[in-house]
Formats: sequence, structure tokens, C-alpha cells
Amino acid sequence: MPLITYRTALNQAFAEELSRDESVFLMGEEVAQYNGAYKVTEGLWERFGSKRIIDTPISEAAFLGLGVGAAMMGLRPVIELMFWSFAYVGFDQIINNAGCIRYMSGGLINIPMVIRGPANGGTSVGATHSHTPENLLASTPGLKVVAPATPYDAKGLMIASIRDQDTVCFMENTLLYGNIGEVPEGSYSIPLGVADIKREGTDVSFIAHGRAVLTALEAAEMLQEEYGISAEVVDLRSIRPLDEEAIFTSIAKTHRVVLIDENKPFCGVSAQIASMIAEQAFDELDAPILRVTALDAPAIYSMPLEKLQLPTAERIIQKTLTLF
Amino acid sequence: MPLITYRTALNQAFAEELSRDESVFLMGEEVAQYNGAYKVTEGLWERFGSKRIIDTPISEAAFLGLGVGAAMMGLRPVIELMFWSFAYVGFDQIINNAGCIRYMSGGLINIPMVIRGPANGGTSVGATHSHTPENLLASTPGLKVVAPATPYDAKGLMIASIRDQDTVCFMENTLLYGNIGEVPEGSYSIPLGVADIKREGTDVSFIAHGRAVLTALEAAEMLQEEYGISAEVVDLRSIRPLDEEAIFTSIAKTHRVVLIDENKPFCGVSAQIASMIAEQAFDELDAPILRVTALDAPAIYSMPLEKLQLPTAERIIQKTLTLF
Amino acid sequence: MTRIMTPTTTDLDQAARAPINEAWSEEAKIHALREMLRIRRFEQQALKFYNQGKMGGFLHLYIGQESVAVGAASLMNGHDEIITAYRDHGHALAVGMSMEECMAELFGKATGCSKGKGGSMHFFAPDKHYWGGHGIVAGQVPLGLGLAFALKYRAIPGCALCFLGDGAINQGVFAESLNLAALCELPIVFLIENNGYSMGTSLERSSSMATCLAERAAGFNMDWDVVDGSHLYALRAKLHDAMEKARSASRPSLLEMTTYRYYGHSIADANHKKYRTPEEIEAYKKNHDPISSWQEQLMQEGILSQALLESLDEAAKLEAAGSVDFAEASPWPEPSTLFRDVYAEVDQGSEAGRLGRHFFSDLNAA
Amino acid sequence: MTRIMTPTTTDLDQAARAPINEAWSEEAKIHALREMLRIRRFEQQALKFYNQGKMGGFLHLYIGQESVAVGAASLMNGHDEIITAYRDHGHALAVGMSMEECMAELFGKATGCSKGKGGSMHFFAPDKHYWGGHGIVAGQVPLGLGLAFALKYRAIPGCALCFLGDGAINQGVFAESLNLAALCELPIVFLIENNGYSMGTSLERSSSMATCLAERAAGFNMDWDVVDGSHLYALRAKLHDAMEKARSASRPSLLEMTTYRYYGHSIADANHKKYRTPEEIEAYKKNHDPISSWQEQLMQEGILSQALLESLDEAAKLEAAGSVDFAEASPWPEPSTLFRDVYAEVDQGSEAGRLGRHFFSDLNAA
Ligand SMILES: Cc1ncc(C[n+]2csc(CCOP(=O)(O)OP(=O)(O)O)c2C)c(N)n1
Ligand SMILES: Cc1ncc(C[n+]2csc(CCOP(=O)(O)OP(=O)(O)O)c2C)c(N)n1
Ligand SMILES: [Mg+2]
Ligand SMILES: [Mg+2]
Repeated sequence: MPLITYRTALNQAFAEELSRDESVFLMGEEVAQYNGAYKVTEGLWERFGSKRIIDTPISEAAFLGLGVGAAMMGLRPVIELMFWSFAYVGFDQIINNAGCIRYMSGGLINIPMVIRGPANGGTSVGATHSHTPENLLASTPGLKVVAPATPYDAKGLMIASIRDQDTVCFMENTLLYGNIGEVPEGSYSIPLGVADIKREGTDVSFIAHGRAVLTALEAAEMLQEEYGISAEVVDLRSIRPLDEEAIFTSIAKTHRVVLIDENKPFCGVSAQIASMIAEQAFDELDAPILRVTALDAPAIYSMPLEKLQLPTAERIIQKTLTLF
Repeated sequence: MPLITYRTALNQAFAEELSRDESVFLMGEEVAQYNGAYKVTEGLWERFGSKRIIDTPISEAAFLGLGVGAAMMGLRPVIELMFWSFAYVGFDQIINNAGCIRYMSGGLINIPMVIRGPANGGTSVGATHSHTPENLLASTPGLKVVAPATPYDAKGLMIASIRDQDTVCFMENTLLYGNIGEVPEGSYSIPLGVADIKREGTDVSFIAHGRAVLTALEAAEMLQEEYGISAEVVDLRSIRPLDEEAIFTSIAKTHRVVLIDENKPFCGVSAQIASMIAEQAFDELDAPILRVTALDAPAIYSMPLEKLQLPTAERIIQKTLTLF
Repeated sequence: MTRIMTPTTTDLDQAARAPINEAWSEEAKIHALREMLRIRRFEQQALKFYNQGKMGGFLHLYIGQESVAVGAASLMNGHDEIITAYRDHGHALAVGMSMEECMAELFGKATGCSKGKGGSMHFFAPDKHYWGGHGIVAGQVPLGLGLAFALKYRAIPGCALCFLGDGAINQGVFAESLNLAALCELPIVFLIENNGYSMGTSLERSSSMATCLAERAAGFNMDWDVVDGSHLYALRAKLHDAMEKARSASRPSLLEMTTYRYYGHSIADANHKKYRTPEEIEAYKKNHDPISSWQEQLMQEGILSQALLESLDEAAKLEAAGSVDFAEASPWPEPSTLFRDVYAEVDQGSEAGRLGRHFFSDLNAA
Repeated sequence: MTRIMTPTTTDLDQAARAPINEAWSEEAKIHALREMLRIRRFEQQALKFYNQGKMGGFLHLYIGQESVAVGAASLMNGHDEIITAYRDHGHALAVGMSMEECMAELFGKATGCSKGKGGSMHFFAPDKHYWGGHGIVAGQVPLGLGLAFALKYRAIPGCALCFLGDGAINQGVFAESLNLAALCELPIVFLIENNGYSMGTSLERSSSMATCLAERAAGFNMDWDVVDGSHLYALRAKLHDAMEKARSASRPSLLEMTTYRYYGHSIADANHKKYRTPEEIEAYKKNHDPISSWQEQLMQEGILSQALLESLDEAAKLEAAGSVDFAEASPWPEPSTLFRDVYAEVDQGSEAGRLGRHFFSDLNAA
């Protein structure tokens, strides 16, 4: 299988879907002529033209709303937020319009839209540019949320998201764009709501999404080597819908769990998963449910300190060891 | 002590603080000449005039931002959102400006602001008007979040919030505005971060905030009468800072817990609390940590169904009984 | 009342002679009267039963503004799309939604247009090109852009009509949308229904302006105009031109329609006699009531007789009363439907709808 | 390059004779030159060390636009307040922040103006009336309103200067802010630094307009003007008038300053030679470079000698190099400070800061 980057994997997904379905269009700041601030949409404007690949002014609320309106009419907008951090200037359009209109219309209207862009800390761009709002979005029934960790997953989940009848918030990561992995050339889709066991293990379950999956894998390797502890890494891939089966199955096997995500802790995604485990799998547990999240302060600029803010393999290991 | 409404209690808090401190001003849609959409600011414009009580156009982003700017300069804005549901059009100002500027300035700037208004479902105003964003706000380090359940708490917490050096998101409730309770006449403040045991009990702890406290109390009475189960009701009052001591102390006594809040379940406040209990008080627990939240769909308009969506005493009782 | 543009008789004569009005059939003119009467009678019934506690939430009455929705709908062809705010009953009826489904929605019944899920502020009828009914002030405005975008994308020769209130223009997304519409040359007409108030705040207290609200479009190089929204000929003449420019040249415009609401902001608005004088209300009723001035017009034209008028009105009243009977007799939505209409994939039972957990609490918990 | 206003010599002569420029001392004029040189040399050093990987994130250079910040700062008195976007180094230095604290901030050091917590986009110096440094496009605009509001509230006879880019005007909150400023008569001047591009998007591709961006203010009944931002006399003349109107009559205005950036949007912008022609860049450098045209002006006026120029420039270079040394030698912030500066009450150790849990993960976990 070809080895390509996460960025190229996404780019292929767009190209596939743009070719397959005339109703798909891409819109956002600098997505067309500039090829995208992070080059994720490179070459698409040249290939598909100004009708399908559309640059916008810096008006997130308006172009997110435009996406909702166009989707109501049956088009399939793929709206880029240069950073998910900028979603807050258009948050009403996402929560109230993308999130609630189907319900309020009694199911008369579908909103098959993808809202996408990077949502991550770790690049020293400061607090305003380092938000990870997947928890806030998944809190809203009506929205779906996806966060791929690998190039393979990125392409397959993007194709599935574009084909989905509902609005999908697709969380990418600037730190992953350059990562390389095996990705099939043609079109394939990975269904939302299906987690992936990225590493089998028997002693403890690591549940993670997005880049935290890679950190979890790193920690798992070190735990194996240094302490002989076998960690299973469950990559959620999709936050909502959520593959709770996969979580419970893994816990039934390991009886210990560490939840890892890059959200701030308060009401982060791992808080929700902890609550589900504590309610539904309580008897399977031999130990407290631990969480490793971003440290609970706004994202700091300073490079060495920012490294401490996000979950590190060391932090995961340290927490995990308290379980044994 | 005089018996007054939750609405009047808030009104008294404003009047006290407006009289005491020249730097306090109130701003929002219809707060002045109209006396407030829910009459919470009744009489204040007449008493304090147009300099202190200010009507705005329907421009939440701009007047929330104005509040942040004025607070940076040392004023103490109390900004009303007619509904917290309208926060999303100004969300960037809350999250990025009120929430992050102090940190990004290395502590050079304080933002002593109160953002307030009702945040509740249950009044048949549909999904767009029934949001309860306390979880989203408390997820942001830098913001504080308060949700009083009674007139007494409303006044004392509001006074504390106005005097606080940080931005406090104050969650009121249109269903509580008319509730009556004993409230001292003068000025008093209830510190943020201190929960209140609204009912002592020995068999199970109910942890709740806002109107859910009243529902929890109702359930507790019925459990006592019908099943002889003694429930303790812990009213968080303040979500961030959070009185975790009070939670753990209660659980150490009862060894069983049901978390009740009116958030949607995914990443709701009770998810966070469940995760803290599961991590820090695991050994105290005799049973799974249960949650009773709003049903997980957008708020419905239809009156009888909406009643089912929010936590009811029946639902709490049913869940609680599974613990025994 | 200076803000109500009072066109001179000559202006109105001229508007009456605009080709779009000249070409308007007698039947269609009567139809417009019928529609205005239906809206008014519908809302009067709604008001009555709202006051009896049969409905929840808010009730924002359109009474006084009927000509705007009816005039606009009279210009729509099968390709045009329409969207508005929460004061949405008039537009809904004008585009052909039945009183029954609308009244049932107000009653929160399963037979409502939104199955009782949306309520007064959230009516929808995509089959009638009617896209709501939106509760967040100006939230619908960029959606209107999207409707226009889709029309242009698919080369459909229609336009989008996007309504908003005079208070809504101060939401930032409105300005963003003007720019985007002009920049992308979208086939859209923004219509400000300027009834002089946003809740208890008069126009002057909410908006800084040079001569009028519509002029804000000038800074975006967009065509704009102000028109007496209480008069069907006047508004049809200008709106038709704007719609044609949108349809044939993909040129957007902004029209400000002066109008007035008779009731408070919503029925919960106990203050509405405080921020407006009784004289102001009476003056509009007397000189600008869209229904009575249109009746007069049609009588002058010899199209309308007193007898016809009475029968139209009687029919509207009967229909409205019937819609209440329908709503009352209709069932509540089943609790089992609480989790329907959230995700299309779940409703369709597709693979995507079956995989993974979509809902994090369930009815069994209830 | 048509969008750069090229004032005629007469215009410039007239501007030079404006009282505020007539009254400008020789010393102050030289000071303005010094400040522009300092900004440029500072940023050139920053660029060098950014490229060496000493800094994180983005670096948005102000080079080419120096006259705007320096001209504005030259008009500020102790009562005025200033706020800008992420392209904020120029304003920071112009209001008197030291190169050392600024460079140390870029290096992420504890001695930085924001203790390494804000970075390039988030400089602050409240003691110098400088309120940031803001990363979200137009996010600072309503904060500027708040500064003006506080001045008026406290009857301080100053004004707020609120800077934004030509791309930022399409954020809705800007329009909301224009309305609110005009309606509440706030003492504020909005300054658009129109450098012709928002990232890779030219003015024409992002904004629909009649003749200029500033004209958008007309719809809000606000005064507006366009001015050559590369020329200190020109911009001081008009900006002074606007500031005076704000200070003395609480009348807001919007000024559009034409200017240009020499580098890409940020240093990460590899495309910047694709969306602009080399000719365009060269033409601005040749005809509008704020530093060289001011040098020429001062030489013509006989105030500036070549020797003085060289010594000023040398001093600026030395200072910039020194600031790098300072930054390099400075310590990183302590991990223990990660949770400081989040809540004022916690930092102050007040009762409110001690009660309840404020942070939901701790460093021990690290
Ligand atoms: C973002 C937002 N802010 C505030 C409200 C509350 N609100 C509902 S309608 C309204 C007044 C709107 O007035 P206008 O746009 O003139 O429309 P009209 O009611 O006159 O039809 C307000 C403030 C809201 N629904 N959404
Ligand atoms: C709300 C938001 N959207 C997008 C961005 C990304 N972004 C940063 S600067 C910029 C261009 C701004 O251009 P302009 O306002 O002209 O300022 P200039 O960079 O020219 O100084 C963009 C799109 C952002 N920071 N915030
Ligand atoms: Mg109005
Ligand atoms: Mg620019």
C-alpha cells in the first residue's frame, strides 16, 4: 500500500468525493487559490475550479451558515475552519442551525455537511489558537464528531463523513498532517461509530482519540518494555456516535482503564467515557478509572511548558503504574 | 427573614452592588427601560439611570466584548444575556477574551465581569432557546460558573460574583424566578466554591446544581416516605470552582451516588463529577455511579414531552432504587 | 410615525401601473386578500387559545404585517426559496402551509408541521420552499445565503427571499452575509421587516443610521431601497425588480419594508403599551392596515364587493376555527418519538445509523 | 497598486501644515523616525531567530507598516488607550514597551511581557495603555469599545484607538461594534490598517465595497475617511482630528489607512510571492516605504543628517541585538507557573481563590 501523509490522505478523500458527487463542494478561508493554510486542499482548486472550491472572507458565521443552508437544499458542503479554534465566532450556526434544525423541523430537513479543520494544541500558537472543542460539539445531540489518528483513518472517515446524511464535525490535527502511513489508493470508507483496537493488550485499557492515540501507543510500548505491562489501546476514531461496545469489551478483558485525551479535563471527552464506565461497567473494574488530559490552564505559548500541557507518554505511564 | 422571589433576590443583589460600588454597571437587551425581559432588573434604570443601566441592540458579541474591555479597565460589568442560549453568537468573546486574556497577559489583566441570564429548558421555547451551557463554560479554565437553586443562594452568590476578580458565568433559570424563599434584607455574600447540603441523608448522595437540586429534594422526600431510603442532597451552587470536599464527604457517608443535572448527558457537568468520583473516591463506592440528566435530544417544544426530557423526581427515584 | 414611509398617491399609482402589478390577475388580487385575512384570523384564534394555556412558550403575532409575507409569496415561482425569523406564521400560511398543521404545531401535537418538535418559532415546509422559522435573531440570514448558493450552484433560475427584523440587522452575521452575497453574486433578496421595534426598543434606540437601515447595503456595493410594506402594489413593484435582478443577473439586494405589529413583541410582552403610544398604534391601523387598505383598493378597482369580502372573511374564520378543532383532536407525540428526527441516519436505519451509540440517555430511564 | 492612495504633493503639503504637524517638535519628529527604525530592526532580528527555530508558532511581521503604529502613538496622550490584532509588535514598541520584554516573549521566556504565556500574537502592557495583541481576527474590536466605554464612564478625556486589518472588517462583530459605538457615542477611533491582503486573499476577493472599506461606516452614520498610512503627516493630520472628535465630543470615527506588508502574512506563508507580484512589492518599497519617505522628508526639512540617521539606525540594531541576548539568557518559565495567571483570586490567595477546586488536573500528574 502506498505510504502517504495524513494531509494527502485527506486530500485524496476530497478528490474522490468531489469526482464522485457533483453536490460536494469545499469552502473556507484560503482553501482554493492558496491551497489551504495547511495545504490540505492542495491542487483541488486547479482541478475542480472555482465553482467547487471556494475561498471566503474571514466570516465564519456567514459561511458556516451558508453551508447549513446549502446542505438543507441537498448539497454536501465541506466547510473548512482554518482552525477549529475559530469555530467560536460561528458557534451559533453550528449548535443551533446544524445541530437543531433537523429536530425542530420534525425530521423534514437533513443537513449533510462536514465541518473540518485542525483542533489541537502543541504548536505554540497560544490559547486562542489551541482549542479542542470536540467535547463541546459532541455534547450537542444532532451533531456527530470524528477525530482520526492515522492517515488511513483520516481518509476513510472523511469519505464516510462526506457521505453521511448528518453534520459531522471532523477534528484534524496540525501535528498529524505530516505523519505517514499506509493508505489504499482508491475509495474506501470507515464507518462512524466503530472504534479500532490499535494495540492488543491484557492488563490495562487505554482509551483515546486523535493524537492522544499515538501518545497512548508510545506509552504502551514503554510500559511493555520497562514494566512488562500489556496495555490495550482503543482508538475511538468517532466520538459521537461512540463505540461503547469496544470500550466495554476491552475493559472486560483488562479490568483497568486509563482514559487519555487532549481536551481540558473539565467535561472533556474522557469525563463522559469515565461516567459511562462508572455506570455501566462498574463491576468489571478492579481499580479507579484514571484520566490523563491536557493540564487545566489555557494553552501556554512557551515551547517547553506547552509540551508539559498535553498528555505525554511519561504522564500516562506514571498514572498507569498507580493501578498496579 | 423576608420571603421574596429568586427574581427579587437577584434584583436586590444588583441594587446593593450598584449602590456600593460606582464601577458596577448593568448592560444587556431590554435591561433598562423595559425592566428586563424577565423583570429581573425591574426598577434599576429608574433608580440608577442610563449611565449605570444600559439597553443594547441585539449584538451579543459586541456588548460581551465591550464588557471584557471595560472590565480590563477596572469597571465591573454585569452583562445580561436574555437567555444563555444566545451566548453562542458571542461565544468567542466569552471563551477567548474573557477566558484567556488574563493568562495570555501573564496575569497583567483582570476581567472582573459577570455574565448572567437564564439557562434552562422546560418552558416550551424549543431547542434554540433551551440550552444549558454550564458544562461548556466550566470546561474553559479561566472562567467561573455558578448556578444557584434558591433565592437565598441567588442573592448571596450574585453579590460574591460581582465582587469576584474573575469572570463569572452566572446561570439563572426562568422556572425559578418566581420561587419564594427566605432572604436577608441587607448585603451578604456566599463564597464561590462552597457547596451546600440542602438535605442530610445516610443512604445515597444526590449531587445536583440549579433547578435539579429542587427535583432532587422532591425525589429525596418521596424516597424517604415510600421506601425509607435516606438521600442526602448536595447542592453544588458553584460548578467552577467546585467543592469536591463536599462531594467526597457525602459519598464517604453514603457510599452510593446519583448525579443529577439538566445538562445533556454527553460531557455534562455530571460526567465530570462522575469521573472525579471514579478516580478519587472509587474505594468508597458500593455501587455504580448513576446519572440522571436531560434526555439526549434537542429540547422539544411539545409540552408533555418536554416534561419528560428534564430530570424528574420519578426518574431519579427509579434510578436510585436500582442501587438498593 | 415618521418612520412609516407614506408614499404619495402618485407613487402608489405608479406602483399600481408597474408591469408586475398590471399583469396581476383579478383572481390573484383577491387571493392576496384572502391570504391576509387567513393569517389574521389564524393568529386571532392562536391568541385566544394561547391565552387559554393551550400552547407553550412564546407567541409572536404577525398581525399588522400581513402584506409583506403575502406580497412576497405572490411573487414567488416554483424556483424561489424563502426563510424567515420566529415571527413566522404569516410566511408559512402565505406559501401554502395549511392552518391545520400550523395550529397543531402551536398546540404541540404530533400532527403539527414539525410534529410538535419546533413550536411557534420553528415552522418548516421544505416542499413549499419554506425553510423556517428561526428563533435566534438573524440566525437564519446566512442560511438564506446557502439557499441562494444552492440555486446558483445548480443553475436553477430562482432566488432566495431572506427575511429579518429591524432589530436583527445589528447581529454581525447580517453584515457578513451582505458582504458574502455581494462578493459571490448570490441570487438573494434580504428583506428587513421594519416594524419599528425590537421587543421594547425602538428603531432609534437600537440602530445608528444615516437615513434608513437599508442604506447599510451601500457600503457593500449592494442595491437597496425602502418601501411601504403595508401596500401590496408598492412592495410588489420593488420586490419584483429585486427578485428579477437576483434571478437573471445573480445580483443581490436589500429591501427595507416599513410595517408595524399591532400586538406586543410576543404575547408575553406586558409592556407593549408602555413603549408605544396608543396614538401610534391607532394611526397605523387607520392609515396603513394592510388588509383594510387593500380592501379599499380592490373595491375602488371594482373587483371586490362587500359580499365577497364577507364571505372571504367568514371562510377564513371558519378555517381558523376548524384548525383549532383539528389541533385539539390531534394526539400528542409519542414519547418514543423523542429520539427520532435527531440523526437522519438513525431514522433511516442505515448502517451509519446503527453503528455506535448515538444517544447517551434513553427513554427507559424516564 | 491603485488601492494605495497616493496623495498629491499638495495634499501632503497641506497635511504638513496641519496644526498638529506644525506643532510637532523636531525632536519628536526624529523620535518618530527612531521608533520606526526600532520596529524594523527588532523584527529583522526576530525573523532571524525565528528561522533558527528559537520561537514557536507564528510570526507576523509589521515591516512596511511602521508609520501607522508610530504615527498613532505619537498622538496619544496619557489618557488614550490602544488595542490591536496579532500583528502587534509595532504597536507594542511604539507605545514604549521595551525590546527586551518583547523579544523575550517571542522566545517564550519568563522575562517576556506576558511571561512567555502569550507569544507573538498576545503582547500586553496595560501600564502603557496597550491592551493587546489579539489572535482571533476582529476579536479585539469590541474590547476597544469597552476601553472607550470605560473612559467615558469615568469622564476621562481620552479616546480608544482600535486597530484591525482589512480582512478583519468582514467579521460580524466589527459591524456590531460600529453600530454600538455610534449609538452610545463612544470616544473611539477604529483604524483599518489596509495592507491589501488578508493572508493570501486580496482586498478585492474578500470585500465587496463601493469605493473603499471605510465607507461601511456611512451606513452607521459614523464619520469615516481614507488616508495614506505610509506618510506620517498625512495620517497624523486626519487621525488627530478623529481623536479630538472622540475626546471632546465622544464622536467615533473609522479611518482606513492604506499600507503594505513586505513579508508574507506570517513567516510560515510560503506562498506570498504567488499572490503578489514582485513589482507590486517593489513599487511600494520604492514609493511608499514609511521609513525612507520619512527620512527624505526630514532631510528636506533639514532636521536629519546622514550621520544622525546612521547613528539612530545603529542604535536600533544594537538594541535589537541586545534584546536577543537578553531573551536567550533569560530563563524559561517554571512549570510551577503553569497554573498561575488563570484566576486572579487564586493568584492573590484570597478567600475566593482558596475555596473550592479551581483546576481539575495538576502538575503532579505531569
Ligand atoms: C441572538 C439573539 N438575541 C436575542 C434574542 C431575543 N429576541 C428575540 S426577538 C428579539 C427582537 C427582534 O426584533 P426584530 O428583529 O425587529 O424583529 P421583530 O420581533 O420586530 O419581528 C429579541 C431581542 C434572540 N432570539 N436571539
Ligand atoms: C476568526 C478568525 N478567523 C481566521 C483567522 C486566521 N487568520 C489570521 S490572520 C488572517 C488574515 C487577516 O487579515 P487582515 O485582517 O487583513 O490583517 P493583516 O494580517 O493583513 O494584518 C486570518 C484569516 C483568525 N485568526 N481568526
Ligand atoms: Mg422589529
Ligand atoms: Mg490585511
